[in-house]
Amino acid sequence: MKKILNDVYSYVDEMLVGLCAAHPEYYAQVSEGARVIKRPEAPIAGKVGIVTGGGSGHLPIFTGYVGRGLLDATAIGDVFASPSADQMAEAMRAANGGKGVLRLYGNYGGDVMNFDMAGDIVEMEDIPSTTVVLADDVASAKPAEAAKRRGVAGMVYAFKIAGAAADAGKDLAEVTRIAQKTADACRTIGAALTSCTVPQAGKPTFEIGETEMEMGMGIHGEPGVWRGALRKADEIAAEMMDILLADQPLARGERVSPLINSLGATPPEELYILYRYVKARLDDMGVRIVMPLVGRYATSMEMAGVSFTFCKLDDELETYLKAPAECAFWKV
Amino acid sequence: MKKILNDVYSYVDEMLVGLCAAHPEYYAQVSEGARVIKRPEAPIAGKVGIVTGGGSGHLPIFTGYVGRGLLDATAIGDVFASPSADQMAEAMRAANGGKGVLRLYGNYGGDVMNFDMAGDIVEMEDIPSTTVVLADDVASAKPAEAAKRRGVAGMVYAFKIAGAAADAGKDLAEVTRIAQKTADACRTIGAALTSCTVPQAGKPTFEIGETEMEMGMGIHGEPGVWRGALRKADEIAAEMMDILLADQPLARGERVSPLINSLGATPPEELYILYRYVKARLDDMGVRIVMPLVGRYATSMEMAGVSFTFCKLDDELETYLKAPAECAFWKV
Amino acid sequence: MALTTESLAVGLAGVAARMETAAEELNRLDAQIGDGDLGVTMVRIGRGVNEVLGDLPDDVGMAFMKCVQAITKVSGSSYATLVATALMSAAKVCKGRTEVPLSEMSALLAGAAEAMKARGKAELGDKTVIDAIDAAAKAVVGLDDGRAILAAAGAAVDDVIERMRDRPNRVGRARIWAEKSIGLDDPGMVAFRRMIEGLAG
Amino acid sequence: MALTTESLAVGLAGVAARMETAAEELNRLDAQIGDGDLGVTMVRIGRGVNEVLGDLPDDVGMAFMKCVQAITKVSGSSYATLVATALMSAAKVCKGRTEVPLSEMSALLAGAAEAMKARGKAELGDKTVIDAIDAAAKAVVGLDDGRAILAAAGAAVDDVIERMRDRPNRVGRARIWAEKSIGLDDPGMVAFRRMIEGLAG
Ligand SMILES: Nc1ncnc2c1ncn2[C@@H]1O[C@H](COP(=O)(O)OP(=O)(O)O)[C@@H](O)[C@H]1O
Ligand SMILES: Nc1ncnc2c1ncn2[C@@H]1O[C@H](COP(=O)(O)OP(=O)(O)O)[C@@H](O)[C@H]1O
Ligand SMILES: [Mg+2]
Ligand SMILES: [Mg+2]
Ligand SMILES: [Mg+2]
Ligand SMILES: [Mg+2]
Repeated sequence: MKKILNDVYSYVDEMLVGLCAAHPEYYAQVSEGARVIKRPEAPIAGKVGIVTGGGSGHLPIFTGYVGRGLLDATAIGDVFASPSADQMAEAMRAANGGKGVLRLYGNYGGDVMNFDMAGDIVEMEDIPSTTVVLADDVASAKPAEAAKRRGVAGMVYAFKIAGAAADAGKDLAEVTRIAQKTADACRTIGAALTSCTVPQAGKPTFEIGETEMEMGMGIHGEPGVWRGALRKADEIAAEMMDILLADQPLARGERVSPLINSLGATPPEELYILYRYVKARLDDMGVRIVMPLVGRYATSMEMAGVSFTFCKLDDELETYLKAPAECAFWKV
Repeated sequence: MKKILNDVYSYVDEMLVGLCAAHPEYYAQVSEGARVIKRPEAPIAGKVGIVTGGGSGHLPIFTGYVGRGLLDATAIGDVFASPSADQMAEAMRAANGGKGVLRLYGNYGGDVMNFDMAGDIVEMEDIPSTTVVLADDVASAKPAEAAKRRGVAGMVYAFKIAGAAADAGKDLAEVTRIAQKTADACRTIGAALTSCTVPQAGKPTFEIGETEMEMGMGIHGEPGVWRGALRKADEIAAEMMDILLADQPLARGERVSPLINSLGATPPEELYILYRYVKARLDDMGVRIVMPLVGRYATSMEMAGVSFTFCKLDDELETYLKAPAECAFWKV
Repeated sequence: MALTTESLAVGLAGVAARMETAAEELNRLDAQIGDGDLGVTMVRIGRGVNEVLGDLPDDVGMAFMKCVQAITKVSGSSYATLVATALMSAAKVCKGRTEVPLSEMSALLAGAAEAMKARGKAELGDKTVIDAIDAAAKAVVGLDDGRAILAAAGAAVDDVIERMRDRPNRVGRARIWAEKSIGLDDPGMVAFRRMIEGLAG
Repeated sequence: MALTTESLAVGLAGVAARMETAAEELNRLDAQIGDGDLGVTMVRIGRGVNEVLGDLPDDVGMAFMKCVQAITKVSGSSYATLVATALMSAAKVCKGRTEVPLSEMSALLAGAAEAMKARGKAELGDKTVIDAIDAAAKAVVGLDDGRAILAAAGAAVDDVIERMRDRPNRVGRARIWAEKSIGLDDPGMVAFRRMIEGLAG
């Protein structure tokens, strides 16, 4: 296993210690070893709190997006494993500034069960809370079963836009509405070229041939739509765009923010080659591009591959997307 | 070759098209296909221009650091290959706002020859220029031959600090002095876990065993200090710090900005595990940490591995390091 | 016969012990269609609960609640959360009582199954632990003797594992390996079977 | 005999043609101790220069300068920049003249070697193209016939390649493979030899 670590069991804890040590202005541990990270100034009185959570191994997702105009707290599990309901309840307490808390996270069975459980726990403490679950991975279920889809890089838009709405002083119902609207506006498709390695597993999550790629693969190696020979950049981009547009058409005059995301090892050079295609085609379609994002926004450690997310915007979402925000991984 | 591209010969050009399309507020092509990128507002009258250049495949280095408070223009070669003197001269013209131009780049034979040649060319056009070459890779030559060392991630500090000095209105001699002082204050050591693949080569630059690492390896795969079994994170960090401190001691009360840099595939999780060690040890030594940088600042495409850079600071360098700056990859 | 905090503690200690020996089997089953951590999860649950057993309140409902807390603390695995959910539903029913007649066991199990369905958004027939609990609930209707209850529940679970084997898993991580899961035992159902063995001591 | 723009153009066309056939050999030699692109570089130089040959000014110095520009445009390889540097030094000497006696060839070569030393921060004996040019400069002292110059230069270069073979490369990319380079011909010296062959037609 080619990973830089001391001990597979301390991977997450040591990572969080380093993260908070490097960026104390953004991240603070709620208590040592709790794996709950909050903004140092949280809870912020009078502001709706936003929490997320999920498995480690996806930086900047989840913890990275704790920051001004973004999230208030997060609960972190082992690599690719849900944090416990207990941690999530703790994150909600840390985020609650008296106006309630939005739970905003990706649609994975374990995470959903635990966040619901956490909601039950803090309800007893009179913390009102709501839930918005991202289910943007179009490859993970047919449109008819869209609610079963997994949540992937669309989270980045939901964090940003909901975070801006909370920052603007909106109440819990309103922040929740806007978060849900963002979640509904996001579609993502991924393609993997190589596997990553979960430290505790010690070997690659899946095998894939030297010249193969897998279209539609999930960020933990969940099976995709097809596996076959590695294609040219423009062919890959074309197919990914076709899939996204089939699920959520974009008409002339509409606007979209595209996120061309590296799953980890794929370098920015190659993301820009892909973006070149995406931009030309959207221009051709007469679709207006707003704040294109190209980089590593939602990853699977050292996995090579990319995902495309299209977040369809209207005036409201565009305003919140462009509002100032700040964390160690992203400044707007 | 597991790379996302259309054609190995158009890799660089398509990358630059995508980069400029994604971030037109930061990057503009001087002319189509010229592989010379400048700030859209360059040349900036009355400001000293700063240019850099070198091979592609190191984003954010080189082109990424074109931006306010950073660089004015850059000349880009094929992956890992020097741009031509002609491109460099073009970059210097694009950067010259009438106060002369600093050439600030890494110590590689081809780059040095070409930048010197470019200096000869623009001298005929009455553009005054100076040179500062980064030679921060301590593994590439003994202290006695320090001038022969290669330039690696220390460039990030030189770009930032010299860029701030130029932004502050300093003249060419002064910007040059400050850039040289920064170059002298930087020491870097790298360690590689896997190779990257140069598109035109089509296969990994070097072979390395499934459980091996190489200490001191250069960013193009130049041989290092030792090759052996992959060590634990803290052991790697300790050795890298030992090497840096032997070359440039840090006494109690002195200050340093440490850069824990991924060469590409190594995820931020693992950088933070390393930073945890670095921070604890510097704290222990009574050395003050200023603006620690953890992330992908100077890469070799999909190479797995890390580099540590220590930039020793005084009041002057610290002020410029913390001054505002902005490019698509980094905002201060 | 009645359930008291004391008998609950004895039973749960037995479960914790059985989990240590069952861990390998459960990891192996989970690895075939999931992430292979179910044994680890069960050991964590067992050890977590073990830590609070010496210190349970007499109120059976509160005793259940304490176990819920212990479990949500040590694991975020689906199964741990489902077990915690089941115990929470029992806690609500038993709250304020120091003795709960074993004749209520069927209703407790049925209530747990309902809570788990809601939590996991699963249905009967999806080949999950819920099918096993539902079968147990039905098998112990009218029984009020501990041994008899465990025997009937165990047999019912064996039977439903058998009946479900050739069907696909429809929820949880195993859903994406639905075809592959045909012919394999659901790890969560087997874990419940081992818990019953643990209760039987 | 004298060097004119016309004879220069004929000679360079011959060099360009020879580079097309030498490319593979030069790539192979460079791959052993460098990045394997020297053949590609020489082809680029040849084609770049070819494009301006039809359009050279009569001033021999200016003609050299035009070639310099053509070369710095097409390649940033070390060798291209060294060749451009050499031609630039010749340009300075020949500027303002339409005829340059071939008896100056030794001085032109020696001047080029000096300029390249400065550009590449290399010394004689570092096993680079500079050793070859220096040897050629010395071999053609006093000669003023084109054929004789090419023959003497070619022999001298063959000889220096031979003599240097068992020494290590000390500058450029090959420096890091110094040990490995012992026993191998320096690709830049061989490229210069092939250029002489091209000039000879
Ligand atoms: N949504 C669900 N509803 C009911 N039971 C479930 C659900 N998800 C998982 N299970 C049960 O839990 C078992 C797997 O538990 P566990 O290994 O903890 O899951 P994971 O590791 O995926 O979090 C399954 O065999 C199944 O019986
Ligand atoms: N600094 C230098 N000084 C003199 N000659 C050099 C220098 N560097 C390279 N060379 C010559 O150039 C040849 C390699 O050229 P080239 O393949 O273009 O280099 P690179 O690909 O590393 O830029 C060497 O064989 C040597 O003769
Ligand atoms: Mg599992
Ligand atoms: Mg699990
Ligand atoms: Mg070469
Ligand atoms: Mg080269």
